[in-house]
Amino acid sequence: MMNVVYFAWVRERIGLPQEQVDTNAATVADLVEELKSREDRYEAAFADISALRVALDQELADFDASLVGVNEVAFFPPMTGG
Amino acid sequence: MMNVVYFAWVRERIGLPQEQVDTNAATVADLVEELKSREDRYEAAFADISALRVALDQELADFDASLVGVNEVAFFPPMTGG
Amino acid sequence: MTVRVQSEPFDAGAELNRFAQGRNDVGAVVSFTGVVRDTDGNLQEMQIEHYPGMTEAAIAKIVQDATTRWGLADALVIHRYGGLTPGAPIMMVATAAAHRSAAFEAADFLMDYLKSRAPFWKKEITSDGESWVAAKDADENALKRW
Amino acid sequence: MTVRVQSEPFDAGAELNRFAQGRNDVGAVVSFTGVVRDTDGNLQEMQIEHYPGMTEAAIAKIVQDATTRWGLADALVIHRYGGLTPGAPIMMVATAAAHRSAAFEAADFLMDYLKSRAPFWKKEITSDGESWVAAKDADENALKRW
Repeated sequence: MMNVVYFAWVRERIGLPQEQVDTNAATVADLVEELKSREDRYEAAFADISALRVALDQELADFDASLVGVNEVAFFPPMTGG
Repeated sequence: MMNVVYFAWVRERIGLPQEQVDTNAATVADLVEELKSREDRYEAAFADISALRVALDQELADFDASLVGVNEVAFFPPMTGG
Repeated sequence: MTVRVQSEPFDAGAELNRFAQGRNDVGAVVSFTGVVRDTDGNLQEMQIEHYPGMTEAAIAKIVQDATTRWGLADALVIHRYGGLTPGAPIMMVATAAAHRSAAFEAADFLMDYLKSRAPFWKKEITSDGESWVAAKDADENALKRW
Repeated sequence: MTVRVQSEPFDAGAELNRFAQGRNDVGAVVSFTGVVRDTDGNLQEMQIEHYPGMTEAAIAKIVQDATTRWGLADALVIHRYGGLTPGAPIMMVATAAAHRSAAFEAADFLMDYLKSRAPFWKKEITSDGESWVAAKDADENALKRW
Protein backbone atom coordinates (compact mmCIF):
# COMPACT_ATOMS: atom_id res chain seq x y z
CA MET A 1 0.00 0.00 0.00
CA MET A 2 1.24 3.46 -0.95
CA ASN A 3 0.37 6.63 0.98
CA VAL A 4 -0.54 9.22 -1.67
CA VAL A 5 -0.97 12.87 -0.66
CA TYR A 6 -2.25 15.88 -2.59
CA PHE A 7 -1.85 19.62 -2.07
CA ALA A 8 -3.39 22.85 -3.33
CA TRP A 9 -5.52 22.52 -6.48
CA VAL A 10 -4.47 18.89 -6.97
CA ARG A 11 -6.07 18.16 -3.60
CA GLU A 12 -9.16 20.16 -4.58
CA ARG A 13 -9.62 18.40 -7.92
CA ILE A 14 -9.17 14.93 -6.44
CA GLY A 15 -11.34 15.87 -3.48
CA LEU A 16 -9.23 14.50 -0.66
CA PRO A 17 -5.89 15.32 1.00
CA GLN A 18 -4.55 11.78 1.08
CA GLU A 19 -5.39 8.14 0.52
CA GLN A 20 -3.91 4.65 0.66
CA VAL A 21 -3.48 3.24 -2.84
CA ASP A 22 -3.03 -0.46 -3.55
CA THR A 23 -0.58 -0.39 -6.44
CA ASN A 24 2.28 -2.23 -8.10
CA ALA A 25 3.27 0.74 -10.24
CA ALA A 26 7.00 0.74 -10.86
CA THR A 27 7.39 4.50 -11.39
CA VAL A 28 5.61 7.73 -10.54
CA ALA A 29 4.44 7.99 -14.16
CA ASP A 30 2.94 4.50 -13.94
CA LEU A 31 1.11 5.44 -10.73
CA VAL A 32 -0.26 8.57 -12.43
CA GLU A 33 -1.59 6.46 -15.33
CA GLU A 34 -3.21 4.03 -12.89
CA LEU A 35 -4.93 6.85 -11.02
CA LYS A 36 -6.07 8.56 -14.24
CA SER A 37 -7.73 5.34 -15.41
CA ARG A 38 -9.76 5.17 -12.21
CA GLU A 39 -12.01 8.22 -12.21
CA ASP A 40 -12.55 11.53 -13.97
CA ARG A 41 -11.37 13.55 -10.97
CA TYR A 42 -7.88 12.00 -11.29
CA GLU A 43 -7.96 12.62 -15.03
CA ALA A 44 -8.73 16.29 -14.24
CA ALA A 45 -5.94 16.58 -11.67
CA PHE A 46 -3.26 14.88 -13.76
CA ALA A 47 -4.28 16.21 -17.19
CA ASP A 48 -1.09 18.30 -17.56
CA ILE A 49 1.83 16.60 -15.85
CA SER A 50 4.17 19.49 -16.72
CA ALA A 51 2.12 21.67 -14.34
CA LEU A 52 2.78 19.30 -11.46
CA ARG A 53 5.57 18.43 -9.08
CA VAL A 54 6.11 15.18 -7.18
CA ALA A 55 7.88 14.32 -3.93
CA LEU A 56 8.85 10.82 -2.81
CA ASP A 57 9.09 10.40 0.95
CA GLN A 58 9.14 14.19 1.18
CA GLU A 59 11.93 14.84 -1.30
CA LEU A 60 11.39 16.36 -4.74
CA ALA A 61 11.68 13.75 -7.51
CA ASP A 62 11.01 13.23 -11.22
CA PHE A 63 8.02 11.51 -12.78
CA ASP A 64 10.22 8.71 -14.09
CA ALA A 65 11.58 7.95 -10.61
CA SER A 66 11.18 4.42 -9.23
CA LEU A 67 8.68 3.73 -6.43
CA VAL A 68 10.69 0.85 -4.99
CA GLY A 69 11.00 1.33 -1.23
CA VAL A 70 8.87 4.47 -1.27
CA ASN A 71 6.21 4.93 1.43
CA GLU A 72 4.73 8.30 0.50
CA VAL A 73 4.11 9.97 -2.85
CA ALA A 74 2.98 13.62 -2.92
CA PHE A 75 1.54 15.49 -5.91
CA PHE A 76 1.24 19.26 -6.00
CA PRO A 77 1.58 22.34 -8.23
CA PRO A 78 4.81 24.36 -8.32
CA MET A 79 5.45 25.91 -4.93
CA THR A 80 4.57 29.52 -4.17
CA GLY A 81 6.06 30.18 -0.76
CA GLY A 82 8.02 33.16 0.49
CA MET B 1 37.47 84.69 3.77
CA MET B 2 36.94 80.99 3.19
CA ASN B 3 35.64 78.61 5.86
CA VAL B 4 37.89 75.54 5.65
CA VAL B 5 36.94 72.37 7.57
CA TYR B 6 38.86 69.16 8.19
CA PHE B 7 37.76 65.66 9.19
CA ALA B 8 39.29 62.43 10.47
CA TRP B 9 43.08 62.18 10.14
CA VAL B 10 43.24 65.40 8.08
CA ARG B 11 41.78 67.21 11.10
CA GLU B 12 44.23 65.44 13.42
CA ARG B 13 47.29 66.28 11.30
CA ILE B 14 46.32 69.93 10.91
CA GLY B 15 45.35 70.10 14.58
CA LEU B 16 42.03 71.89 14.25
CA PRO B 17 38.53 71.11 12.94
CA GLN B 18 38.04 74.34 11.03
CA GLU B 19 39.46 77.76 10.36
CA GLN B 20 38.86 80.95 8.39
CA VAL B 21 41.42 81.33 5.61
CA ASP B 22 42.16 84.60 3.86
CA THR B 23 42.77 83.46 0.30
CA ASN B 24 42.44 84.41 -3.35
CA ALA B 25 43.05 80.86 -4.58
CA ALA B 26 41.16 80.22 -7.82
CA THR B 27 40.83 76.46 -7.39
CA VAL B 28 40.92 73.82 -4.67
CA ALA B 29 44.40 72.77 -5.84
CA ASP B 30 45.62 76.37 -5.52
CA LEU B 31 44.23 76.55 -1.99
CA VAL B 32 46.01 73.31 -1.11
CA GLU B 33 49.31 74.72 -2.38
CA GLU B 34 48.80 77.90 -0.35
CA LEU B 35 48.13 75.93 2.83
CA LYS B 36 51.09 73.57 2.25
CA SER B 37 53.45 76.55 1.94
CA ARG B 38 52.31 77.86 5.32
CA GLU B 39 53.35 75.22 7.84
CA ASP B 40 54.61 71.64 8.09
CA ARG B 41 51.32 70.35 9.52
CA TYR B 42 49.56 71.31 6.26
CA GLU B 43 52.37 69.73 4.26
CA ALA B 44 51.81 66.53 6.30
CA ALA B 45 48.05 66.56 5.79
CA PHE B 46 48.14 67.29 2.06
CA ALA B 47 51.23 65.23 1.15
CA ASP B 48 49.22 62.74 -0.93
CA ILE B 49 46.27 64.44 -2.59
CA SER B 50 45.08 61.14 -4.11
CA ALA B 51 44.31 59.94 -0.56
CA LEU B 52 41.99 62.90 0.02
CA ARG B 53 38.50 64.00 -0.92
CA VAL B 54 37.12 67.53 -1.08
CA ALA B 55 33.63 68.98 -0.72
CA LEU B 56 32.61 72.50 -1.75
CA ASP B 57 29.64 73.86 0.18
CA GLN B 58 28.95 70.29 1.31
CA GLU B 59 28.98 68.66 -2.12
CA LEU B 60 31.77 66.38 -3.33
CA ALA B 61 34.01 68.10 -5.89
CA ASP B 62 37.32 67.70 -7.71
CA PHE B 63 40.63 69.33 -6.81
CA ASP B 64 40.59 71.36 -10.01
CA ALA B 65 37.17 72.85 -9.19
CA SER B 66 36.80 76.62 -9.01
CA LEU B 67 36.36 78.34 -5.65
CA VAL B 68 34.35 81.22 -7.10
CA GLY B 69 31.22 81.72 -4.98
CA VAL B 70 32.20 78.97 -2.54
CA ASN B 71 31.79 79.60 1.21
CA GLU B 72 33.03 76.33 2.69
CA VAL B 73 35.76 73.92 1.63
CA ALA B 74 36.07 70.55 3.41
CA PHE B 75 39.02 68.16 3.23
CA PHE B 76 38.82 64.56 4.41
CA PRO B 77 39.92 60.98 3.66
CA PRO B 78 37.68 58.61 1.67
CA MET B 79 34.48 57.95 3.61
CA THR B 80 34.03 54.82 5.70
CA GLY B 81 30.39 54.90 6.76
CA GLY B 82 27.85 52.12 6.82
CA MET C 1 20.16 28.29 12.91
CA THR C 2 16.46 28.69 13.58
CA VAL C 3 13.60 27.35 11.42
CA ARG C 4 9.99 27.80 12.48
CA VAL C 5 6.84 26.86 10.55
CA GLN C 6 3.79 28.13 12.38
CA SER C 7 0.23 29.37 11.98
CA GLU C 8 0.58 32.06 14.70
CA PRO C 9 1.68 35.59 13.85
CA PHE C 10 5.28 36.54 14.72
CA ASP C 11 6.87 39.81 15.79
CA ALA C 12 9.48 40.60 13.13
CA GLY C 13 11.08 43.38 15.20
CA ALA C 14 11.41 41.22 18.30
CA GLU C 15 12.83 38.38 16.18
CA LEU C 16 15.36 40.76 14.60
CA ASN C 17 16.47 42.04 18.00
CA ARG C 18 16.89 38.53 19.39
CA PHE C 19 18.76 37.33 16.29
CA ALA C 20 22.56 36.97 16.43
CA GLN C 21 22.71 38.79 19.77
CA GLY C 22 25.89 38.87 21.82
CA ARG C 23 28.23 37.92 18.99
CA ASN C 24 31.24 40.15 18.36
CA ASP C 25 32.06 38.53 15.00
CA VAL C 26 28.88 39.80 13.32
CA GLY C 27 29.14 43.04 11.38
CA ALA C 28 26.08 42.72 9.15
CA VAL C 29 22.51 41.54 9.67
CA VAL C 30 20.02 41.43 6.78
CA SER C 31 16.34 40.67 7.22
CA PHE C 32 13.56 40.10 4.72
CA THR C 33 9.89 40.20 5.69
CA GLY C 34 7.21 39.06 3.27
CA VAL C 35 3.85 40.77 3.74
CA VAL C 36 0.38 39.94 2.37
CA ARG C 37 -0.09 42.50 -0.41
CA ASP C 38 -3.47 43.67 -1.61
CA THR C 39 -2.75 45.42 -4.90
CA ASP C 40 -6.32 45.55 -6.19
CA GLY C 41 -7.97 46.35 -2.87
CA ASN C 42 -10.25 43.31 -2.96
CA LEU C 43 -8.20 40.71 -1.06
CA GLN C 44 -10.02 39.27 1.92
CA GLU C 45 -7.60 36.54 2.95
CA MET C 46 -4.46 34.75 1.86
CA GLN C 47 -4.55 31.05 2.68
CA ILE C 48 -1.25 29.22 2.90
CA GLU C 49 -1.11 25.44 2.69
CA HIS C 50 2.04 23.45 3.34
CA TYR C 51 3.38 19.91 3.58
CA PRO C 52 4.13 19.22 7.26
CA GLY C 53 7.40 17.38 7.69
CA MET C 54 8.72 18.07 4.21
CA THR C 55 8.45 21.83 4.82
CA GLU C 56 10.75 21.85 7.82
CA ALA C 57 13.26 19.48 6.18
CA ALA C 58 13.34 21.44 2.90
CA ILE C 59 13.86 24.77 4.70
CA ALA C 60 16.56 23.32 6.97
CA LYS C 61 18.46 22.07 3.92
CA ILE C 62 18.26 25.44 2.17
CA VAL C 63 19.42 27.24 5.34
CA GLN C 64 22.29 24.78 5.77
CA ASP C 65 23.39 25.32 2.15
CA ALA C 66 23.37 29.11 2.63
CA THR C 67 25.22 28.91 5.96
CA THR C 68 28.01 26.82 4.46
CA ARG C 69 28.30 28.77 1.23
CA TRP C 70 28.47 32.24 2.81
CA GLY C 71 29.99 31.31 6.18
CA LEU C 72 27.03 32.76 8.05
CA ALA C 73 27.30 33.33 11.78
CA ASP C 74 23.57 32.65 12.07
CA ALA C 75 20.41 32.31 9.98
CA LEU C 76 16.69 32.44 10.74
CA VAL C 77 13.59 31.43 8.77
CA ILE C 78 10.03 31.78 10.02
CA HIS C 79 7.16 30.91 7.68
CA ARG C 80 3.45 30.98 8.49
CA TYR C 81 0.62 28.85 7.15
CA GLY C 82 -3.16 29.15 7.47
CA GLY C 83 -5.33 32.21 6.87
CA LEU C 84 -3.62 35.61 6.75
CA THR C 85 -5.15 39.07 6.32
CA PRO C 86 -3.75 41.84 4.06
CA GLY C 87 -0.78 43.59 5.67
CA ALA C 88 0.08 40.57 7.84
CA PRO C 89 3.64 39.22 7.79
CA ILE C 90 3.82 35.91 5.91
CA MET C 91 7.40 34.98 6.60
CA MET C 92 10.80 36.34 7.49
CA VAL C 93 14.41 35.49 6.82
CA ALA C 94 17.45 36.86 8.63
CA THR C 95 21.16 36.34 8.01
CA ALA C 96 24.18 37.39 10.07
CA ALA C 97 27.75 37.55 8.75
CA ALA C 98 31.01 39.39 9.24
CA HIS C 99 30.51 41.45 6.07
CA ARG C 100 27.51 42.92 4.30
CA SER C 101 27.91 41.21 0.92
CA ALA C 102 27.64 37.73 2.49
CA ALA C 103 24.60 38.71 4.55
CA PHE C 104 22.85 40.27 1.52
CA GLU C 105 23.60 37.45 -0.91
CA ALA C 106 22.64 34.71 1.55
CA ALA C 107 19.30 36.39 2.34
CA ASP C 108 18.59 36.84 -1.38
CA PHE C 109 19.49 33.17 -2.01
CA LEU C 110 17.30 31.98 0.87
CA MET C 111 14.33 33.89 -0.52
CA ASP C 112 14.80 32.53 -4.04
CA TYR C 113 14.98 28.96 -2.78
CA LEU C 114 12.18 29.24 -0.23
CA LYS C 115 9.96 30.66 -2.96
CA SER C 116 10.37 27.71 -5.32
CA ARG C 117 11.65 24.78 -3.24
CA ALA C 118 9.80 24.92 0.08
CA PRO C 119 6.37 23.23 -0.15
CA PHE C 120 3.99 26.14 0.40
CA TRP C 121 1.02 27.08 -1.77
CA LYS C 122 -0.84 30.38 -1.61
CA LYS C 123 -4.50 30.91 -2.36
CA GLU C 124 -6.11 34.33 -2.57
CA ILE C 125 -9.67 34.83 -1.39
CA THR C 126 -11.04 38.02 -2.95
CA SER C 127 -14.49 39.55 -3.24
CA ASP C 128 -14.53 38.08 -6.76
CA GLY C 129 -13.82 34.50 -5.67
CA GLU C 130 -10.77 32.44 -4.84
CA SER C 131 -7.72 31.41 -6.84
CA TRP C 132 -4.40 29.68 -6.32
CA VAL C 133 -1.38 31.91 -6.84
CA ALA C 134 0.48 30.67 -9.93
CA ALA C 135 4.23 30.12 -9.77
CA LYS C 136 6.16 32.58 -11.95
CA ASP C 137 8.75 31.51 -14.50
CA ALA C 138 10.85 34.38 -13.15
CA ASP C 139 10.97 32.72 -9.73
CA GLU C 140 12.18 29.43 -11.18
CA ASN C 141 14.70 31.28 -13.35
CA ALA C 142 15.98 33.21 -10.32
CA LEU C 143 17.47 29.96 -8.99
CA LYS C 144 19.92 29.90 -11.89
CA ARG C 145 21.67 32.94 -10.40
CA TRP C 146 23.18 30.80 -7.64
CA MET D 1 11.28 58.51 3.63
CA THR D 2 13.07 58.80 6.96
CA VAL D 3 16.70 59.86 7.48
CA ARG D 4 18.13 60.19 10.99
CA VAL D 5 21.72 60.96 11.99
CA GLN D 6 22.12 60.63 15.73
CA SER D 7 24.54 59.78 18.54
CA GLU D 8 21.91 57.89 20.58
CA PRO D 9 21.41 54.13 20.18
CA PHE D 10 18.34 53.00 18.23
CA ASP D 11 16.10 49.94 18.51
CA ALA D 12 16.37 48.15 15.14
CA GLY D 13 13.43 45.85 15.90
CA ALA D 14 11.12 48.70 16.91
CA GLU D 15 12.18 50.67 13.82
CA LEU D 16 11.48 47.66 11.59
CA ASN D 17 8.02 47.18 13.11
CA ARG D 18 7.16 50.87 12.68
CA PHE D 19 8.47 50.95 9.11
CA ALA D 20 5.99 50.83 6.21
CA GLN D 21 3.14 49.97 8.56
CA GLY D 22 -0.46 50.04 7.36
CA ARG D 23 0.33 49.90 3.65
CA ASN D 24 -1.40 47.23 1.61
CA ASP D 25 0.82 47.79 -1.45
CA VAL D 26 3.97 46.53 0.31
CA GLY D 27 4.86 42.87 -0.18
CA ALA D 28 8.54 42.98 0.73
CA VAL D 29 10.57 44.70 3.45
CA VAL D 30 14.36 44.36 3.59
CA SER D 31 16.48 45.66 6.45
CA PHE D 32 20.21 45.90 6.94
CA THR D 33 21.79 46.52 10.33
CA GLY D 34 25.49 47.32 10.63
CA VAL D 35 27.05 46.25 13.92
CA VAL D 36 30.41 47.11 15.53
CA ARG D 37 32.51 44.00 14.92
CA ASP D 38 35.44 42.98 17.10
CA THR D 39 37.27 40.37 15.05
CA ASP D 40 40.49 40.34 17.06
CA GLY D 41 38.92 40.65 20.49
CA ASN D 42 40.80 43.85 21.37
CA LEU D 43 38.39 46.55 20.23
CA GLN D 44 37.47 48.96 23.01
CA GLU D 45 35.51 51.55 21.05
CA MET D 46 34.54 52.55 17.53
CA GLN D 47 34.44 56.32 17.10
CA ILE D 48 32.40 57.70 14.23
CA GLU D 49 32.94 61.25 13.00
CA HIS D 50 30.68 62.92 10.44
CA TYR D 51 30.10 66.20 8.62
CA PRO D 52 26.90 67.72 10.07
CA GLY D 53 24.73 69.17 7.35
CA MET D 54 26.44 67.43 4.47
CA THR D 55 25.69 64.03 6.03
CA GLU D 56 21.93 64.52 6.08
CA ALA D 57 21.90 66.02 2.56
CA ALA D 58 24.09 63.28 1.08
CA ILE D 59 21.97 60.50 2.62
CA ALA D 60 18.71 62.15 1.53
CA LYS D 61 19.97 62.31 -2.04
CA ILE D 62 21.02 58.63 -2.04
CA VAL D 63 17.65 57.61 -0.58
CA GLN D 64 15.81 59.72 -3.15
CA ASP D 65 17.78 58.09 -5.98
CA ALA D 66 16.94 54.59 -4.68
CA THR D 67 13.27 55.43 -4.17
CA THR D 68 12.90 56.68 -7.73
CA ARG D 69 14.93 53.92 -9.35
CA TRP D 70 13.18 50.99 -7.60
CA GLY D 71 9.77 52.59 -7.04
CA LEU D 72 10.04 52.09 -3.29
CA ALA D 73 6.95 52.50 -1.13
CA ASP D 74 9.20 53.70 1.70
CA ALA D 75 12.84 53.87 2.77
CA LEU D 76 14.61 54.42 6.09
CA VAL D 77 18.20 55.26 7.01
CA ILE D 78 19.48 55.71 10.56
CA HIS D 79 23.21 56.29 11.12
CA ARG D 80 24.93 56.92 14.44
CA TYR D 81 28.03 58.95 15.23
CA GLY D 82 30.17 59.25 18.37
CA GLY D 83 31.60 56.42 20.50
CA LEU D 84 30.18 52.91 20.03
CA THR D 85 31.04 49.68 21.84
CA PRO D 86 31.52 46.25 20.19
CA GLY D 87 28.18 44.63 19.34
CA ALA D 88 26.37 47.99 19.17
CA PRO D 89 24.30 48.80 16.07
CA ILE D 90 26.04 51.46 13.93
CA MET D 91 23.36 52.07 11.38
CA MET D 92 20.34 50.59 9.67
CA VAL D 93 18.65 50.76 6.31
CA ALA D 94 15.16 49.53 5.44
CA THR D 95 13.35 49.41 2.10
CA ALA D 96 9.72 48.56 1.30
CA ALA D 97 8.45 47.61 -2.15
CA ALA D 98 5.76 45.55 -3.85
CA HIS D 99 8.23 42.82 -4.79
CA ARG D 100 11.31 41.30 -3.18
CA SER D 101 13.83 42.00 -5.93
CA ALA D 102 13.25 45.77 -5.73
CA ALA D 103 13.49 45.77 -1.93
CA PHE D 104 16.71 43.71 -1.98
CA GLU D 105 18.45 45.66 -4.73
CA ALA D 106 17.52 49.04 -3.28
CA ALA D 107 18.84 48.08 0.18
CA ASP D 108 22.07 46.76 -1.36
CA PHE D 109 22.43 50.00 -3.39
CA LEU D 110 21.78 52.17 -0.33
CA MET D 111 24.49 50.36 1.62
CA ASP D 112 27.04 50.66 -1.19
CA TYR D 113 26.43 54.39 -1.53
CA LEU D 114 26.23 55.14 2.18
CA LYS D 115 29.54 53.36 2.63
CA SER D 116 31.45 55.49 0.14
CA ARG D 117 29.41 58.67 -0.38
CA ALA D 118 28.04 59.67 3.02
CA PRO D 119 30.62 61.67 5.05
CA PHE D 120 31.34 59.32 7.95
CA TRP D 121 34.75 58.24 9.18
CA LYS D 122 35.43 55.37 11.57
CA LYS D 123 38.27 55.14 14.06
CA GLU D 124 39.02 52.00 16.05
CA ILE D 125 40.31 52.28 19.60
CA THR D 126 41.98 49.01 20.56
CA SER D 127 44.19 47.92 23.43
CA ASP D 128 47.11 48.41 20.98
CA GLY D 129 46.25 52.02 20.12
CA GLU D 130 43.95 53.81 17.73
CA SER D 131 43.66 53.88 13.97
CA TRP D 132 41.36 55.25 11.28
CA VAL D 133 39.58 52.58 9.27
CA ALA D 134 40.88 52.72 5.69
CA ALA D 135 38.42 52.79 2.80
CA LYS D 136 38.57 49.63 0.69
CA ASP D 137 38.98 49.65 -3.08
CA ALA D 138 36.25 46.99 -3.10
CA ASP D 139 33.80 49.47 -1.60
CA GLU D 140 34.53 52.07 -4.25
CA ASN D 141 34.35 49.42 -6.97
CA ALA D 142 30.99 48.21 -5.64
CA LEU D 143 29.45 51.49 -6.85
CA LYS D 144 30.10 50.47 -10.44
CA ARG D 145 27.50 47.74 -10.11
CA TRP D 146 24.70 50.30 -10.18
